[in-house]
Amino acid sequence: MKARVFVTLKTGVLDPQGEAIRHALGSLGFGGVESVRQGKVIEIELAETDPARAEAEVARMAEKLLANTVIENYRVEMVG
Amino acid sequence: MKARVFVTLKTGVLDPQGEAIRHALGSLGFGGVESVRQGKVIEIELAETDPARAEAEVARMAEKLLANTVIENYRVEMVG
Amino acid sequence: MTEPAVNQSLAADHGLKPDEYQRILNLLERTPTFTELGIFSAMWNEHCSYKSSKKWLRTLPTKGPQVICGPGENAGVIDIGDGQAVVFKMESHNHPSYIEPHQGAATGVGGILRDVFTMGARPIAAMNALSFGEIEHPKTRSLVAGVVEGIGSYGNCFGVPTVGGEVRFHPAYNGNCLVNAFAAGLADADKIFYSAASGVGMPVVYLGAKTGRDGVGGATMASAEFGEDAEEKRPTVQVGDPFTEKRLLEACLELMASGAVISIQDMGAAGLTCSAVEMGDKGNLGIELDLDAVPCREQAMSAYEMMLSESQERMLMVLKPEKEAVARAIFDKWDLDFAIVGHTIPEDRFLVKHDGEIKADLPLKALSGEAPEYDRPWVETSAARPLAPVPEMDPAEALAALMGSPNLCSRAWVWQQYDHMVMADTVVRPGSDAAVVRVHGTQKALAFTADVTPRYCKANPVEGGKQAVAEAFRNLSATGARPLAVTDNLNFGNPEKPEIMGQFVGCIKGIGAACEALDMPVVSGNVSLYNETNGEAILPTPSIGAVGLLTSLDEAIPMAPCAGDALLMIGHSEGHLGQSALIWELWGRSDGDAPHVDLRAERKAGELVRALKAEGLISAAHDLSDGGLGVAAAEMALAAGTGVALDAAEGMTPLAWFFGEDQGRYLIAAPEAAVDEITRLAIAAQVPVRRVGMTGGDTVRLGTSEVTLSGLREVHETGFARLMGEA
Amino acid sequence: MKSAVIVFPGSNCDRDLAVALGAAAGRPASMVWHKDAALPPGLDVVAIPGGFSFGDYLRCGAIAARSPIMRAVVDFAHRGGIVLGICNGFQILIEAGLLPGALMRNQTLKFVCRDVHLSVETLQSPFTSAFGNQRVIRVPVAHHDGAYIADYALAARLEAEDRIAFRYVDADGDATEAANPNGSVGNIAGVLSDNRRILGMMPHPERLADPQLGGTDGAPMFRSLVEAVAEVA
Ligand SMILES: Nc1ncnc2c1ncn2[C@@H]1O[C@H](COP(=O)(O)OP(=O)(O)O)[C@@H](O)[C@H]1O
Ligand SMILES: [Mg+2]
Repeated sequence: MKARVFVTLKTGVLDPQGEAIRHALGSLGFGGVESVRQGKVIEIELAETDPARAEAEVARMAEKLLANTVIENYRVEMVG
Repeated sequence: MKARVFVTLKTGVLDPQGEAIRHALGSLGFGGVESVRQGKVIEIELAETDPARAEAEVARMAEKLLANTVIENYRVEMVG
Repeated sequence: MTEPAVNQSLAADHGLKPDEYQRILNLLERTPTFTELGIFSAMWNEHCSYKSSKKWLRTLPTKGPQVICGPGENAGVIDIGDGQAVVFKMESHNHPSYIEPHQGAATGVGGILRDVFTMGARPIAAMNALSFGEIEHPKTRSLVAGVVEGIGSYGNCFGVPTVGGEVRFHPAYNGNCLVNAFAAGLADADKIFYSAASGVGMPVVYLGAKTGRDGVGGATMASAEFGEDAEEKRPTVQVGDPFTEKRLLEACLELMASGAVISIQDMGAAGLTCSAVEMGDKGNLGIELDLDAVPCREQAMSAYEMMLSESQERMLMVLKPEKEAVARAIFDKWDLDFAIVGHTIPEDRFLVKHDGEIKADLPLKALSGEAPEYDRPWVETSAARPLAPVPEMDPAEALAALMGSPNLCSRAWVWQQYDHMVMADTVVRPGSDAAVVRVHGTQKALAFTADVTPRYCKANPVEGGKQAVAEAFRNLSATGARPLAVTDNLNFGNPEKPEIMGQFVGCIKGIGAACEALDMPVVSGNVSLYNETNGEAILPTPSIGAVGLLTSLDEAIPMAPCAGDALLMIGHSEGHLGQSALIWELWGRSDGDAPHVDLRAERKAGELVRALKAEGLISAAHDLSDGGLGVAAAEMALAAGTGVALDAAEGMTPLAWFFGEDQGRYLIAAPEAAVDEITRLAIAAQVPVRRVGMTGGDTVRLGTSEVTLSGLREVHETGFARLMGEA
Repeated sequence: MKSAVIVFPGSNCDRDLAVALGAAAGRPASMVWHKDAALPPGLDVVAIPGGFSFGDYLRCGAIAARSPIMRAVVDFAHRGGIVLGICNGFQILIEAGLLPGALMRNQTLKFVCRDVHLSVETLQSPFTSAFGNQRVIRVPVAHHDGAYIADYALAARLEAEDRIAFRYVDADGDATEAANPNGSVGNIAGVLSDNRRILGMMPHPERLADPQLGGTDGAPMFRSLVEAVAEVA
C-alpha cells in the first residue's frame, strides 16, 4: 500500500518559505497571488495490504514523528 | 481560486530526507516501511477566478520557480 | 535491457575521438563490450586522464623537505612538525554547478572532503573560490544564491568550518561559472592512507551510500564544452547527502584506526571504475569485481550503469581479511553499507562480472597507462595593449566606488552563510588576509588562502600565474604564517585551441617559477578544461589554494591596527595601473599589461614582515593586492574601526599612487617608537620601506580628499546584498 | 561537576562543548552515544550539542528527540537534572517536549553564522548566575532554523515566569528588530524550563569561551554550571 502524508503549518503560524515564494512570484511578474503556504508531502510505501490498518499505522507515524503537532497539521491519504 | 502544487523528486534522484525518515521510522518500531520519499506541497491562493486560466498560470509558476525541473517533477491540482 | 552495438559513432557519443577509439581496438584486438566502452570513456576523458595537461603539469615543482606526499594521490600531504601533517587539495565542480547550482556546489564540497579523509585526515578547514558572470546577466543571481547555499548546506552539516575563498564577477563567466572547493585535514604523519592495493586475494570492499544512476556519464560531461543543449544534459545531476558523508568520515577514521585498511580510495568521478583501476594500477595488481554484491538504490541496474555511476558518499577499500568482522561492526554502528564486491588478483586484468556474465575483461594497466596524452599546439599570448591614459578623479570618490564595487565589496553576505567557526578552532575568521585555524590541542595553527587574478592571467599568463602564487604567499605572510605549499585548480577554456593552450602553458610556467622561488611546492591540484559556451572561453583562472604554518599563535599578525599607529609601506611602488581593479571596476577597462612580479623581492618582503613581527615591532599588517594602497588602508581602517590618513606621493598621480597594483607590497602599522627600527631592519634586508600615513580619526583621507569611515563601511558592507537585489 | 555530552551521528559541536565543559569543570565530560539507553551514573549536567543530529532533513531535532538516549535524558530531566541544549540541542529539547515552543526556518531563509549580542535576562538559573554585571554579551550563532516561535499566551507566560534566559540585542542592549538574526518572537534566544533546570538556546557560548578565539563572553555560562553543582554538593 502507498500512503501520502500532508504536513502543513497551522493557520496563524508564520510561514517564511511561503512568504518568500509569494514575493518571488511577484517579482517574476505573476499577478494576483494572494497567499502562499508551503508544506511537506511524505510518500510512504508499506508492506501492509489492509487499507484500514495501513492508514491507522501511517496516522501513528505522523503523530509520533512526521508532524510537529504544536505547529503543524497532518492529513493522511491512501493512494492504493 | 486555490491551487496545490506537488513537487517531488524525479525517480532515481537520491532523496536523503526520505531515507532519513525511513530509517527513523524503523528505529521507532514501525515495521514494513519499504520506501519513503519526501516532497513539497505549495498552496497558492489566486485572485483569478477562471479555473483553466488559473491552472495554466500555476503551471507556469511551477516551471519557472516552484520546481527545480532539473531534479524535480511537479503536478498542479485545483482545489476550488 | 539490450545493450547498444558498440561502434565508432557510439564511441563518439562517449566523447572518444576516432583515433582514440582506434587505439582501443588496437589495444584489445577486438571490439569492446558496451561496459568496456563506458570504462574506457571514463578513464580516457580529460577529467580522469589529464591527457591535455599532463605534459605541463610535470613541469611544476612538487618537492621540498616539507612534502610527505605530492601530486598523484587523493590529496597532498605536508609535514607540520611534531609528527603531524596537513592534507589538502582543491577541486572544481564547475559544470555541475552551472546546471544545478545548489547540488552541484554541494557535491563539489562533498568530493573534496572525501579526498581529504580518504587519506586518513580529519577535515579542519574548507574554502571555495567562485567565479560568476556579470551580475546583470539573468542567470548570475540565482547561480550565486544556489552555489553559496549549496556549499553552506554541505559544509555546515558535515561540520567543517568554511573559512575562506574568493568571489568574482566578470562577463567572461556568463556561460560558465567556476566553483573550486578546497579542503584541508589533519593527520598523524605516520598514519597516512594511500590508494595502492597490495597483496593478492585481498577483499575489495564497498563502503558508504548505495549506488544509483546518478551522474552516469558525469565525468564525460565535465570534460565537454557546453553547447545550446546544456540544459538537456540535466538529469545526470547528483544529490549530495552531507549527513551520510559525516557518518562516512567517522566510520572511515574508526576503520583506519582499527588497522583493517590496506588501501582506500574514494569514489569520485566515474566512481567504481576509476577507484578500482587506480587501486590496482598503483599496486601493480589486477582487480576482479562482482557487481551482484554492489549495494544498489535502484532496481535493475546494469553493469554499465554501476561502473559509471557517480553516486556520492562512497569509498572503495582493500581490506585485511582477518579484520572483516571489526570493519563490518564499525559500518553497522554508523548505519552504512559494507559489502565485499571483489578481490585483488595477481595478473594485470580488470575483470567485471554481473549476473553470471563477464561484462568487462580488460588489461588494467592500459586503462590509465595507455590513456592518450597530447602535446597540444599552443601559441604564446600576444603582448597586452598598452595602457591608455587614465582620467583624473577625486581619489576618495574612487575609493568609495571601489569599496562598494561587485568585486571589492565585503563578502560577508557569502561567508555568513557558512559555519566558519564549527570545531571551535577558527582564530582568524573570514574577512581578513588568510584565515587561521588552530591545530587542536597544540600551540600551532594553520593559515589558509585562495587567490588568483584572472584579468592578469588573460593579459599576461606568465605574470598572472606568478602573481596568483605571490598573492597567496603574501596573504599568508601578512597573517604571520610561514607559507608551506599550494594546491592549484587550473580552469581554462578549450585546450584544442592554440590560444587557450597558450594561456594554460603560460600560467603553468608562471606558477612553476613562483612556487620554486617562494618555496611553495605544488602538492595537489585539479584541471578543468573546456569551460566555454558557444566558443566564448572563461578568463584563464588558475586558482591557487595555499597553506601556511604558525608554530605558535604569538606569531599571528592582526589586520586591524591601533589608533595612532604609523603606517608604512613595504615594497616598491611604480603606480602600475594596467589591468587594475580601478580601471576595471570604474570604467570597465582592461587595458595595459599585468603588473610584473619580482619573485626575489616578493620573498624578501614576506620574510621581512614576519621578522618584524618576531621582533615585536608591528601591530598589524595587510597585503596590497586589488585596489592597491587605498583599498588596503581602507580595509585595515574598517577592520579596526579607526580612520586613516595617507599622504600623496611626489612624482606620481594620486590615482597611480593610491590604486596602483605593483606587487610584493604590504601595509604595516606600528607604534611611532618602532618606526626607526623597522626602517633599519628593512634597509638591512634590502626591502624598500616608506612611511605613508597614520591611523586615527573617523575618516579615510587620501592626500587632500577624504571620505568618512561610516560612509565607506556602508557602501562596503551593503554592497553584496545590493548586488543580490536584497538591499 | 560531572557532565556528559550526547553524541548523535550528525553532531558536530560535540567536541567544542566537551572542551568548554571540561575546561570549566577541570574534568573531562563523558561522551554518550545516541544508541545507548542509559546515562553514566552520577551525572550533574547533560549537554546536547549543536550539529545536524540525523541530517535534520525532516524537522531539526525531530529524529534525535526520539532516539533511545533521549528517553534517559527525559528521565534525568524529570528527576531535576540540569540539561543544556545548544543550537541543535535546543531543537532536540523542544522536539522532546522538554521545552515549550517551536524553532522554525530563519526568517531570511538563510543559514546565519556571525557574532550576535545577547542580553542576559535572568541570573536566576544554574546557567546564568555567574554573569553578574555582565548583562550584554557577544557570542556566535550558526544555524538555519533558529526562529523561536511561541504564541502570545506562551510568550507572556515565559515572560511572567522569568524564563527567558537570553534575548538578541544590539551592542547597547536594545532588543531591536535589526539585532534579531532569525526572526524569533520577542528576540528570544534562549528559554528555561519551568523548574529552571533545563536551558535551550540557539547561540553558541562554547565558541567564545577561550581568549584565543577572540573572546570569553560565553565562559560565565560554564562557570555558572560548576558553581550551581558545587552549591548543591
Ligand atoms: N567564497 C568565499 N567563502 C568564504 N570566504 C570568502 C569567500 N570569498 C571571499 N572570502 C573571504 O573574504 C575576504 C576577502 O576576499 P578577497 O578580497 O578575495 O581577499 P584577498 O584580497 O585577501 O585575496 C577573505 O578573507 C576571503 O577569504
Ligand atoms: Mg589579502
